[in-house]
Amino acid sequence: MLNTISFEAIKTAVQQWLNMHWGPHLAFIAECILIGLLVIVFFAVLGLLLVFMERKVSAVMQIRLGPNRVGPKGWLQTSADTLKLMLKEGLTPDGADKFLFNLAPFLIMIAAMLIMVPIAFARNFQIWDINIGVLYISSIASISVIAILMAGWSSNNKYALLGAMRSGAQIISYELSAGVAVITMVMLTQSLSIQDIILSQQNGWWIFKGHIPAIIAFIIFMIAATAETNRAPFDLAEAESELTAGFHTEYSGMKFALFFLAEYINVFIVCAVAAILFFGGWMPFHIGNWEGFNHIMDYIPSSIWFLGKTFCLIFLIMWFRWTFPRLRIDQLLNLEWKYLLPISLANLLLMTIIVVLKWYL
Amino acid sequence: MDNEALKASLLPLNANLTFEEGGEWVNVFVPYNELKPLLKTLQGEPDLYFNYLFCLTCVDWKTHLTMVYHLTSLKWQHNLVVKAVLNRENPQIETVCDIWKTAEFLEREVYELFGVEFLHHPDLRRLILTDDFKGWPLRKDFEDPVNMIKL
Amino acid sequence: MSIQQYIKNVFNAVKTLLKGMRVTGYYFFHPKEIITQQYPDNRATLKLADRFKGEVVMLHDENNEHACTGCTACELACPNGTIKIITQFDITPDGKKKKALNTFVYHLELCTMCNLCVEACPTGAITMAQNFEHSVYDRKQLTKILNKPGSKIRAGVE
Amino acid sequence: MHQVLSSTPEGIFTINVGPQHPATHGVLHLVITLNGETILKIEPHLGYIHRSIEKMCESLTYRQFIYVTSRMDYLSAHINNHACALCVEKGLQVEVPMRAQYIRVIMDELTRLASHELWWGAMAMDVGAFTPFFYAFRERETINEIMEETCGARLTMNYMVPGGVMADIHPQFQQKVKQFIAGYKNKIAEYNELVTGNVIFQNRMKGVGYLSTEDAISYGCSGPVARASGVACDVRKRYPYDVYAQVQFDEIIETTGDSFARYLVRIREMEQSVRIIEQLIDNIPEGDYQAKTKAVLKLPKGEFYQRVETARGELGVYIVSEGGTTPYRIKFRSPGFSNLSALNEMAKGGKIGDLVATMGTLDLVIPDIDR
Repeated sequence: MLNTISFEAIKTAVQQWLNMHWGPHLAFIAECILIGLLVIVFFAVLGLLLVFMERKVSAVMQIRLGPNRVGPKGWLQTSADTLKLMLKEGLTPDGADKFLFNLAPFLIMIAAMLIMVPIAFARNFQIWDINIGVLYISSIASISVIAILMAGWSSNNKYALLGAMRSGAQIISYELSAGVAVITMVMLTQSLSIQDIILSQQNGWWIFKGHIPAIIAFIIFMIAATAETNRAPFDLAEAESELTAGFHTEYSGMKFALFFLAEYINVFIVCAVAAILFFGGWMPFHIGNWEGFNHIMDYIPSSIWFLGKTFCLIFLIMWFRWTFPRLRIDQLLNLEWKYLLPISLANLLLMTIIVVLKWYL
Repeated sequence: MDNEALKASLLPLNANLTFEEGGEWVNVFVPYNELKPLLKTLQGEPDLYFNYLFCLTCVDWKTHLTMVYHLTSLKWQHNLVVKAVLNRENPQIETVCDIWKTAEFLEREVYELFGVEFLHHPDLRRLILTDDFKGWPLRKDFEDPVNMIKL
Repeated sequence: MSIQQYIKNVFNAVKTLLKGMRVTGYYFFHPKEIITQQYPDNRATLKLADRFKGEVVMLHDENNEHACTGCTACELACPNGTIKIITQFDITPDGKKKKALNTFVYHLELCTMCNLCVEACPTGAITMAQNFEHSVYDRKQLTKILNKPGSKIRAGVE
Repeated sequence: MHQVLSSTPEGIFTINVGPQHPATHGVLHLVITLNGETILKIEPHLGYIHRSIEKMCESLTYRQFIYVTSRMDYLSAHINNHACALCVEKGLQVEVPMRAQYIRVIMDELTRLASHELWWGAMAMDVGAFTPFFYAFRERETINEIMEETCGARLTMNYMVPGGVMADIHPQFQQKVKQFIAGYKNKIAEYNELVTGNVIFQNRMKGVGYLSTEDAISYGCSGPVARASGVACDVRKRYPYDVYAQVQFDEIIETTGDSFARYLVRIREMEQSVRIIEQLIDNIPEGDYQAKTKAVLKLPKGEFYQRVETARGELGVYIVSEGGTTPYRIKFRSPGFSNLSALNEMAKGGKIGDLVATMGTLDLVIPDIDR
């Protein structure tokens, strides 16, 4: 193929080497450990990167400079912050339910890690291509709400409890419209597997060839994704001007950092899912049968395509955050039940008609 | 209504009013036990209509305390100062917070800084100082050797 | 709510949101608008207003002479007891005793930079300086003596 | 298992908002009784920053006490000083030169602009939008620089003295103010685009924190809070002081009485402040900037009351004089104190998010409430 040093090539090489030297069983275990390590490292790097990106984006929008002291242009700022958080004492309040209190940050991280499984980072580079990939993502994403409720309840703090309750109501309702938006796209691809969804966008991304329903579904998915990740304008669970810090009021040190990290990982994941569903994941930008143009596009590595799209969407979500005020809890639920859900259901119907009549390319 | 007309219309309201000369506005003294009905009339009477209590405070004259009520009418644009003399040992006066709701907070402030007890006040607790604070800080004889620095 | 109204509402809402995003987007793509000053780094170019009230100083000329007669007007004008003037009696050449300044004690930690002492001074002996970096490790260092050692009153100042 | 969170069987519980809480902008302490998210009762607890300024002033002379008042409502420091200077002048019966009056009013209006700027940013932050805060501070910084050049300080200037102002304006003052005003109008349009028009913001504000006209009067509210409830109470219009009688400006009155009305009143007041400054800045008359006063001021025996319109409402200075060099008793009628007392009425029955929005539009400055 074109890319000799692609992720696919590296993966195959490692696999072959392991199988050659260690035999199939040991190789499988080694691969599992390797993947686990990779995911953890990827998380850490991603967290640092996204926090830095958020700080820089917000700074420039707010006519500030942002972090620029630690390392060249401030690149090491987030690493320094992490170091600080690690050195801080992880307090557990006296009145807290200690077991649940300490479990919650890990649970939220585990939930975030699990979603990573079916996401395709590059051509043929995926931890596990489950045939129900999209369904798997939506279902695992709901685990995080348990962790948030757990954190809020076990803190034995009224602010934390209020934040957790808000979060529960919010995530459970926004799951619906996010789910319907995903189903709309599944209608088009007629497969739940991530690989199939990406491959079906070979000659154009769904956002372009899926007509209006795809665009509406995209908008709804982005709104719901922002809500599901508890980010402004839907950050009611944290709402620092109302609830000081919401469900993680009582957390400090590394446990707080895990919540913080999980938020950014979740943002990455929802954006990655949006990129896969609507922008073809790692699929380069192809237009119909313009062979020459498509060929040039193929020269750009697939991983760049995937990360580029994802980061553009992350930027969009950050842009939301630094522009809009926060909604009130009843308005938040109004928006979901009176606007997003009816629109997405109508949209699903529209999409069904389109699919049945085979109007898409 | 100018000051003279205001004085004239005040006179029939209460026989025990005494006026204090000088000053920008009409100053009227009233016995403390007759203050409440007077203020009630001042607020209710359509020609006077003192609907806005903009300042309520107390002055310690070392021999006695004087409650000072600054009233204005947003409709007629006239102002009036009503004063009531209280004895210093056991200052008690009827609350006016059922006439003007703002008095609730202002009276709480006066209570803790001057020790004036407002009868029938719904919630006469300390507002600013700690609950176990001793003494009435804005009285002239208040001494606090720790926190008051004499220059 | 009619269906038309509903759709209109949704569109208007989205429009106002996009307007807001345009404002922040403008600033994102115009980094020239950034107004941050990098304070300790820009010390060389940092220019304070001439009238900036940073601390009280006593003006001395090249002969190490000041204009303070020790009249304590500033001490009286100060609301916080920031200034303490210790006077002494000099013997003038014609044998008369004359009140003069011995030590001008200035408590920077009490000063609120209200400028009242400078206003009160009849001879213009003290003024406000533009220094604002007052932090020290020991509070004692904030008590300053403003008249320089060996300085004396300028001839002709009454 | 141990007991978690005390509450009554009906689910009614209390939370403490403050003294350290992001929405209280200082050390205000509110004890809130909640039923779920709905507020049943709010009880303010004050005094965390009470310095007993009234008692302090009793031992300061009439020149000295003015600087303390900058520390009350530090966002309208000029206007506080102005009120005290006016009150002392009233007692001394000093005629203030026209030049000083013009300078004072321009400074007052610049202060009002700066104060409303800060309020706008902080209020947007309360409802969850962070970015407006920085845009507001950019404009506020320009005003502060103008202040610094003329008054020598940025926040607590102590520029007004009995009889006029402490120093003449800086030679560049007029030019800089005009430059600022010229650019400022676009900024208000930008604010409207970013925040006022925003559908989320409007939903957060409209119909929230309702205060009826009767309650506004009864609670002694003043300033934008009362004007948003339809009470015409602008001191600048009703009892004009200095050159306010000569300038053209509108008293902004809204009648809806909700948080959005309070927001609109302040935003439109900023436009009016600009209008006042525009009228005055080119016409500052020549002359003295300070009237001749004695070195030691003595007020005649009597009582003097002066009210002015600060950025938050009606500030009253009540001086009881015994004829000495220091006031016998001084009382500051602070606008925030009365406005705060109406908070319970406004936020009752709303959500916690509404409380934050309502408090934001009250524009509370805690040192002003506590004094």
